[in-house]
Amino acid sequence: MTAQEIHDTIQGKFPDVIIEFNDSVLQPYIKCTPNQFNEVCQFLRDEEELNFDALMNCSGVDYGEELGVVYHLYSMTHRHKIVLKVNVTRENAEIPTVADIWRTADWHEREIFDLYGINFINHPDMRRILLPDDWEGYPLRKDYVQPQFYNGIEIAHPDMKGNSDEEK
Amino acid sequence: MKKSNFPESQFELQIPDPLRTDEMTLSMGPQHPSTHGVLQVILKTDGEIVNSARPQIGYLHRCFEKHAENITWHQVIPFTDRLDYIASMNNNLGYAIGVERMMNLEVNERAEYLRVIVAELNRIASHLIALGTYGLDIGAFTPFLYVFRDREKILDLFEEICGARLLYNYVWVGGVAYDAPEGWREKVLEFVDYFEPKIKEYNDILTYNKIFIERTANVGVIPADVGISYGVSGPSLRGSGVNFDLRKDDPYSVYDRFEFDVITGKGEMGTIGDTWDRYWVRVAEMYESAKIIRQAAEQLPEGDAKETIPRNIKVPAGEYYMRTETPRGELGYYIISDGGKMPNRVKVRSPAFCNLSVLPAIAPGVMIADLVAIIGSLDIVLGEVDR
Amino acid sequence: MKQYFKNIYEAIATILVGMGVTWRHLFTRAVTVQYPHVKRELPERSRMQLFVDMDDCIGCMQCQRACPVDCIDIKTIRAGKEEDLGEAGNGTKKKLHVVQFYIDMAKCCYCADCVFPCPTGAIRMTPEYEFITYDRSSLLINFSQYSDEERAALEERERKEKEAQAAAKAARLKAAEEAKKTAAAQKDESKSE
Amino acid sequence: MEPLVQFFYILLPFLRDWPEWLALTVIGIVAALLMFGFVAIFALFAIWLERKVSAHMQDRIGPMEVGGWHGWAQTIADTIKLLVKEDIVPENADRILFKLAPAIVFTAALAGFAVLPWTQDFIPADLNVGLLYILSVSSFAVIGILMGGWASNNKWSLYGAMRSASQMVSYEIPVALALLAVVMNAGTLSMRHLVMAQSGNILDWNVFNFFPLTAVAFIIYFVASLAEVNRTPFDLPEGESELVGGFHTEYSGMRFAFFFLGEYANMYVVSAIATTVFLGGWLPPFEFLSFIPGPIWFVGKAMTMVFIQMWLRWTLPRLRVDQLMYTCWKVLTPFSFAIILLIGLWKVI
Repeated sequence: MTAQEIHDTIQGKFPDVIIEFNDSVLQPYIKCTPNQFNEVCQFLRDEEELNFDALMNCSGVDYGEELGVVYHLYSMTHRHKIVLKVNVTRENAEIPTVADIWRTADWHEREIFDLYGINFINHPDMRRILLPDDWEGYPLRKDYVQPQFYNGIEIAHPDMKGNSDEEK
Repeated sequence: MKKSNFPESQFELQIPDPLRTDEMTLSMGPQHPSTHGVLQVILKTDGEIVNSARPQIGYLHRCFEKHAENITWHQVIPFTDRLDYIASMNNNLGYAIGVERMMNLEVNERAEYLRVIVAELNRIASHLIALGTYGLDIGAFTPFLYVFRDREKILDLFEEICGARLLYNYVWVGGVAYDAPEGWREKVLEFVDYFEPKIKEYNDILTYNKIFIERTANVGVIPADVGISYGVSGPSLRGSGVNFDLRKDDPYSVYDRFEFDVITGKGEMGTIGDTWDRYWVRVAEMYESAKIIRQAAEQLPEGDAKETIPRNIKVPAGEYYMRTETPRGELGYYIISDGGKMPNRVKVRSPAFCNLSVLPAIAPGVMIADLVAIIGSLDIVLGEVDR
Repeated sequence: MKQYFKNIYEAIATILVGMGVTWRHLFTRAVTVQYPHVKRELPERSRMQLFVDMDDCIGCMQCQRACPVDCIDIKTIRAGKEEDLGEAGNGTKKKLHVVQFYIDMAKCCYCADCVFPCPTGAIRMTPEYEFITYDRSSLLINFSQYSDEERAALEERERKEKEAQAAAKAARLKAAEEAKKTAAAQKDESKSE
Repeated sequence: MEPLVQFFYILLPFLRDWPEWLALTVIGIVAALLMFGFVAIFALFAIWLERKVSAHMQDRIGPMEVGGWHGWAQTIADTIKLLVKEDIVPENADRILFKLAPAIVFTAALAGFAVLPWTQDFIPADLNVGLLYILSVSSFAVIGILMGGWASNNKWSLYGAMRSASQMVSYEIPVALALLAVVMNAGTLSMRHLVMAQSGNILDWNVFNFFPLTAVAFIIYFVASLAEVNRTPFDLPEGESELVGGFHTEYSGMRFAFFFLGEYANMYVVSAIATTVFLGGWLPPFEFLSFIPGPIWFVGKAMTMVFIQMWLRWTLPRLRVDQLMYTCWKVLTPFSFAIILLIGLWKVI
């Protein structure tokens, strides 16, 4: 199935979910709204013609004003791909989880929560995964300022780039 | 293939046993001999039986993705080396091809062939380590030393071509860092001739050993649908009988020009998808890699491998998800460029990370010794899990 | 029952096969290299310690920019017009005093990214790998050939030059402003006329 | 009179003039010291040998530096290192038990030496129930290991101790049954008489008696004894890739050295039992070789068995707990019962 057909199939089932569809980039993507996202994914996986049984990758992105999550889907049987994008505002960063559909999303979503602070609704185990549980802030956001201390331990090495004030 | 949503209770196995006694919480790692690095697994055990296993990762987090946003396109490559430090060439390759495709850059033929040779050599080296450490997990020490003896020869070849033994920084955007030195091609062919018979030796001492089979067969079975759902990839997924190899199914570089088979687990010693199958896929894949190396080395074209390396890497704004087949599975780089000197975002979809995530699903009900075997058979490298 | 005996037979047979392998290896030559006594010849591309040939360095800072871990720290001072610093090995004219060329081998990640951009081949990786020390600070190597006094003198000169330049610039600016003012005044005058 | 006392009276005639209690005490102390010295030297040698054997089996060369020739002094250096190390007892450990455990393990191993027949004359204690005694005292080791694992207050140690208890108690049975097969024939439990019953040439050794029944009994004994001394493939109590260090995870320095010494002493004891019971003890294989003294034959045969133990260790992976129990209860025990039955029938018919 081509990206256009995939888009049409989703459009037919969920008329008011797709915000944008771009076929002219290297990897065509479909931008969705956060609401009903779980149902869309369920449909993508269970529909016989689409059958996206593998979530290749799921990554958070900071676009500046908005945060986003990008899902790369792949079908092991039909060997086609599609990219899904969901954007949320920085203040209200919440997306329905897909961890119940693709189990691999479990850890990926935890990682996005850890590094971008996007909360995944209904996720079974929404904790930080890479950073310590009591870490503050979300490091991969572009406006993240690295703290000087963590639990009283100095983390800013004097040699670190962009950390000491004199270099600025 | 069956499709089901996994319930939350997947993590806790319910054993309806009237004799069930209190569970013991056991912290396995981060300093434990067979967690292959600094992995911590929180076990709930009932005697020797594991009721639940929860991996705790992040002890080796080195902020690769944050780093990548603050360095130039080229400077990312030495950092990719340090993701999966057992198979650095493959890591370089994935990133380089991703950036090349975004730049729409055609790479010199010779460089492509050299890339395939080094990537496959590194695959052998990585599988050798997987094999040796797996033996170590099961308790056999000697195969570990045998595989290191042979891996050493591969490292010597790498040292000769790029000067480094572990962190190569060899595959660059647009080509390779160095052309092969005089006589290197012959040495590679010599190595392949030397190496292929050695696999029989590993089989004799480890693979077909009855104790080894008893320890690994029917243990830690990953059914194909569970594996796909959990994003398991590479030899671990092929062990479950799924014929999926990105070198064949989503070809990159010049892999489509070579003749090789995709090895899948057949359940010869037990169930399809058990640890023995995963182990066996790695052993058999070394044969296939050797085959690819032989073809590539024989067809190696003349030319200048550094011809197409751009002086300045200018990546047009856009995004690309590039995935390659590393020894551990599907390594994906999701690269976003805003047209500037530095990447806007480089997300690594690391195969070891996804492979490890299947552990809570297959661990319940096994013994502690089996858990060690399962972790070993997933062949994780903590550098890549934590990034 | 058949399986039971087959298992026992297989166990014994495969154990004997394995023992055969180890027995054969008992008499094969070891591959160990007795390191401090025997040293392997390293290939010429070996990436070990960094070395900078200061005769060739023109202070272009390409290596510093290329370094992904910022282990190189160079400070240069522009040469005076009448000074001749000589030429690098490939004929490039040197125009900068390289008063500081720090390489911190403790930070170096041995990627050799600094070697490739160098226009004169001054910085290179050598197969020298035995440079362990007890003191981390001794891994910070300054390749610059300028002594502290020379450096201080050059810095002093540069500072003075800068001051002079700044003064000249300020004077120029002032003059320009004056000129502007007079021009405006003239304009006003001409207008009023 | 004990053969050992006779031996000393011949060696040192002036002892006869001493009061008997003093002479016996002196003889006892000297013999014990001799045994202890032998154990210490043997352990040093065996550890060095194990390193060398493993190294060469793995295409390495092992320690080469300390002492000159093939690093012969390496284990001595290591012992000194272990002895001068800080003695660490975990804070929440049961201190008394923790400190006692290595001593018990080592004592159990050393006590076994009391009845080993080095030659016809030199047997520290020629008990008429020698074999029974040795089986009994070697079971003591399990108490020490259990104590050590429990007292360490470490979960991994506890696992090691539990595994070790179940393993060693279970494997007592095939060991005893396999030995019983021979004892039935010889009709004695005295170590000396067991050897003397095998005099003649190599074919009179018990291992070739009732061929192939006792040969199988010998293999059963050997496999079970590997489990008794926690050697690969039965090294579950230590199981370094699963249980970190098993029962001795928390031990360091001298106490660890004692566990280690105990392990190697045990290796020798079980090999010596195999030698005595199955391989003709101090007897030479052929008559014309009898100019070589008995102790050399005895130690040589035992060392060969020790070498085979090492050889197996560096070849095989480790079993799992349930497979370990399977091997014991479903393979070794039934087979040894069958052998006893068959030998009994053979004797009757």
